[in-house]
Amino acid sequence: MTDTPTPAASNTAPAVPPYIPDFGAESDRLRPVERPVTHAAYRIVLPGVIQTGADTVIAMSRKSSLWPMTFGLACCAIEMIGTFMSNHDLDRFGIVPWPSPRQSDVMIVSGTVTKKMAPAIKLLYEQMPNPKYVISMGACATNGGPYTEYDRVLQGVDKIIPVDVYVPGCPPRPEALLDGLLALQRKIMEEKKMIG
Amino acid sequence: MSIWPEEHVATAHHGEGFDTVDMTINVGPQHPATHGVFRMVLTVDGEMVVDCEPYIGYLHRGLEKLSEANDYRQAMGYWDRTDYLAGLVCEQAYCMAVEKMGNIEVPERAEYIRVIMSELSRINSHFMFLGAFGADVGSFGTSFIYAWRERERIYDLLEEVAGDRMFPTYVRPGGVAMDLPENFEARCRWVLSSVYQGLEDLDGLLTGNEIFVERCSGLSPVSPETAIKWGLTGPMIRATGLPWDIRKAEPYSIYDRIKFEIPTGKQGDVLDRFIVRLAEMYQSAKIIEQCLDQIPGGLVLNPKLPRNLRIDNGECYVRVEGTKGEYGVYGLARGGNKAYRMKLRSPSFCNLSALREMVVGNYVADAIIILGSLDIVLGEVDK
Amino acid sequence: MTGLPFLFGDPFFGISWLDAIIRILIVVGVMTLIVVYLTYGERKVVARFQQRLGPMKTGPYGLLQGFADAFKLITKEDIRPRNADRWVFEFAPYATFIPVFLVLVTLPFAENWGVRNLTLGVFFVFSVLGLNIVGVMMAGLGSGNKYALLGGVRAAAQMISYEIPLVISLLAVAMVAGTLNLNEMARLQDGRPFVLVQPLAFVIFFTAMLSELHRAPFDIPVAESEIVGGYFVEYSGIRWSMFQLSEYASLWGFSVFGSVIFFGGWAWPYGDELGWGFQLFLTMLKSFIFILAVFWVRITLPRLRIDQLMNFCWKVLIEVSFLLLLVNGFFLYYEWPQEILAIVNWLGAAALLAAVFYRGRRGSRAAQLVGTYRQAAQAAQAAKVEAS
Amino acid sequence: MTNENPAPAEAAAPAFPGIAAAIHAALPGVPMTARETSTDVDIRVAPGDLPAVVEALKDREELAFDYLRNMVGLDMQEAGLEVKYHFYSFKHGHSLQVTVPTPPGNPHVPSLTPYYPAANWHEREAAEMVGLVFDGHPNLKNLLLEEDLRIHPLLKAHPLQAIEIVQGIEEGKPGFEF
Repeated sequence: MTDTPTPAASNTAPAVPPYIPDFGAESDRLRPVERPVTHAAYRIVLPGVIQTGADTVIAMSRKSSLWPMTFGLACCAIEMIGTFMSNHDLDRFGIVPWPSPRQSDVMIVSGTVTKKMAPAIKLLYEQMPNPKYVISMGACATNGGPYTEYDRVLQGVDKIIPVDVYVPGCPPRPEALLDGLLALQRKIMEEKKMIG
Repeated sequence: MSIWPEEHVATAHHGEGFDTVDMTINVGPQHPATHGVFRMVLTVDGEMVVDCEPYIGYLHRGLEKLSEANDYRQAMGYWDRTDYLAGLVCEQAYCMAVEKMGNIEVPERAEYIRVIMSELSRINSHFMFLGAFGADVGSFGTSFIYAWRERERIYDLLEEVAGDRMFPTYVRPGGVAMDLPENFEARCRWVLSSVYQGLEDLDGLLTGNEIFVERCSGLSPVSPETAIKWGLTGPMIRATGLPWDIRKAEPYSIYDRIKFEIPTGKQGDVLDRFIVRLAEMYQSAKIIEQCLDQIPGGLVLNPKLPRNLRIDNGECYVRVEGTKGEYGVYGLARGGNKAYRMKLRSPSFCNLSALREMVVGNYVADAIIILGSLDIVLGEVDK
Repeated sequence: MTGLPFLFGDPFFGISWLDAIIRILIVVGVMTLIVVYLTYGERKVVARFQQRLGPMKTGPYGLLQGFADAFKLITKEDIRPRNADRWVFEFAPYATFIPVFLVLVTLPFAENWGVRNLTLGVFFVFSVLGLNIVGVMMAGLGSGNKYALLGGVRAAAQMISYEIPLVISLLAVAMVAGTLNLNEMARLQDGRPFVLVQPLAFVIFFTAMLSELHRAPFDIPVAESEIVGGYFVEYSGIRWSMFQLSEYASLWGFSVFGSVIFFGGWAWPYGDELGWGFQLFLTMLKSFIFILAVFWVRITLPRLRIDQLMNFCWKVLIEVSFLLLLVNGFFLYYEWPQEILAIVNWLGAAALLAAVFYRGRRGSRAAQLVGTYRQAAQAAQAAKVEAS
Repeated sequence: MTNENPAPAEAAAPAFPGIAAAIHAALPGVPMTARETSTDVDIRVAPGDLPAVVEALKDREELAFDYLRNMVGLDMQEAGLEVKYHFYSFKHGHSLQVTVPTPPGNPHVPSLTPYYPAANWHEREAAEMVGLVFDGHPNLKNLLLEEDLRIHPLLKAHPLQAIEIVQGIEEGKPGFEF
């Protein structure tokens, strides 16, 4: 444990009570989410030769209709909203924000992830249906950003959920987030067999 | 299969014909209407809100602890990320605090540039409020789009002047980082004309709309005395009819040389708060125009600033009229290049502490609108 | 002269049940195609209103966006929450979809062409509308989520109360038309559409239809900013797409139904002279104009609160529709000329709209406080003039 | 019991500058020392006399401090914890800072929530950040930290990043191997 600083012993003032931080049940709240290995369900149904065709069609449909969950934490959320608006329209790529986690398949973690918010993020990640992706937007979500020295801030969202695309910047410009989403689309096209 | 929650069975009204149980709704940390990570647990009897328990702290990033761990110029990055809708207002407040503690003078031209930049940020933040409030009331993003058209233009102007859209760290203790570009005045007047046009559109879209008026007027009226008692400041207290604005009550920087009025509402209800913010944007635009006419030449940064800023035995409580209310910075310096203690009096934090009294007794849909009318920014609430 | 095969009378290959199945397959095929392009059309129209482009990248001008959404939703994992009631949760999408699909059975798409020519067409549509509420309530109560529960209860209250003005306004038109058979109604309107005779009935019908479909400004059960997602918040994947399908299908069904009753369906301009091709085009064109109006209202108007919604229905719409029935009764019983009936109806519609706008104007005292762009510009102008 | 205030006593400045003179006149019995910070007048009062001072500030006609503007909890290491209040009067337009030092052993300060409802959240935040205890506060739970945490981040003794290593989270590899 940290050694408590021995106060300058001014005999009149009683010793300052030693400062012992008590963290309660925090360390098991921050355990990472276990990632279920999913195999493409439709591949069982379809015979061999059609599978490659089905993979490309379904991967293309997943790529072109990514529905992110409106999930803004801090300043990056303002730039994320800016990306949805008319100047950098994300609707062109079929990306429309959706309020509920059940119907969305991308979680854009935009902003500082604190340890008080971590269980909520894990719960939301588990609520999303299966072919789901995570974009960690901004320096705070990637590795704590400017708040690395403070212990209440989780040093990166990939400590609790698996992340597919990291978007640098604090806050990243709307074009940077746009590039991150296009990178995710390319990634979906490449690994089209794996995700169920 | 039980829909009724066992753990939160608050009060069961027996004996009135059938037993009704109050249901608690968790307007959770992730919710489109909470503008970020704010959670409030509403105890609901049917549609009426019986009790509301706000939970904050989901974005507590240790602003004050990090201000003690970094020296004066490094800590600026944390301070403009508090009110991330109007970064430059926070920078101005922080730098004024450092200057008061180290009694550093600021050249005249830098004061004018600071006022122009903070008024632009105020318009920017109020546009975000108009957009978000329209979405809360239900206009499905159309108000967002109109508001964002102007925000992007203001961001472009800020980027031309200060280098970055949201957090340029452009204001420095002792002045401003660099001078304005040459075509700034023409660009600024063009942006102001588009701001007027944006206000005209949003005014027509929302204020003139009978459903919007029907839903917002007469919702949680607040009297001036209760507003002072709860510690509400900014547009919240001006909506109650009390013309109190720190730029006029305790003028700082060059606000005493500029003529502008303070718009006030009548009963302090949600519609008045909306209209006061809408009217304030006109006043901010007028302030910018006067500043553009009166701006003198000269230096923008105090030349006698040491490379390593050391302040010993300074203490101050600087309060600035932020976009959400009184944005106060308390600073205590006891030697060395790091502050001993910096505290932020955040307006959204104080406005939010009165949420419970405003929300109880209304419908769930109204609770969301009242929260929207507070116009809170979570970076500021959780420090 | 109308060479369309398989008119109402003669069934396919002589077997009537096989004929019904084939016609239903045709109508369902057309409906699915239209629903897929309605989702795409809505995002394009909403984007166009909001000064942005809308889907562009999937296919030329984003035309394949509807199919991309559909395929993605089909291959998504659909989750059933543990504390949801299993069978109620699973059958809710079908319970919402079947009534919408039954409405399509009676609609005449061209002269004498549709799935079935029911003599009591309008009456059949009323009875089928009631079933829709069952599906919504099942979804709301079955999914074991407080948001869904609130959404389901709100939807039930709203749909039940708004069905009364809807039914009465259509009865008023049926009184004037004298028949309940939709095909006959369309034929009667080739001279002048009923909207010119009964504008008040059209205003009430349009408002009540908006709330039956949960579209803004009555989209309270599906309010994203309050209760996230309403009654279908727990559905994902293919079950959720069933809800989306039934929502857009009922929007298209109601548009065709409304255009048949008020705008003359396939008959109005020169329907019966110009053959079935032009009639099909007329029905489609009118229903798309209806849908455009619904999108337009959705984008601009904010949402009503639940008690204002109820007050507006019980205290305004129902009284006005009873009055409408009374006036029609007098005119038809005493055989007063139809023109006076039309004029009285126009006055009634004007009075209703004026009352609604007056309530809004009373409140908007913003103009004095805020001042518009011109005032600000004039003030700046005046300041510059007296300064120089 | 007023311990030595850090600023050297300016001989020229009067003992009670500005508004502090009126307050001293209004409360002769209460021992207080006043000084001038770079923005407003500051008076130091013992925790025991705080309720009396606040009542006078709030009810006296010529003082009328009806607005509690801000509250700061400070950790003065050896000199114990400290609380600073900022008041403002809407009627007269003047503002005041009240400092309440607490002995290092017991950080107990009477709560101001009965006088100013605005103080509710300020006190909860100061309590969890610096470890003060406000007697008479309705519910002194954690506001910005989780409910079950008993840490005071703003104490000088609370290390910055070391806690991460103590919790064994920092060395862990990212949650997943790809």
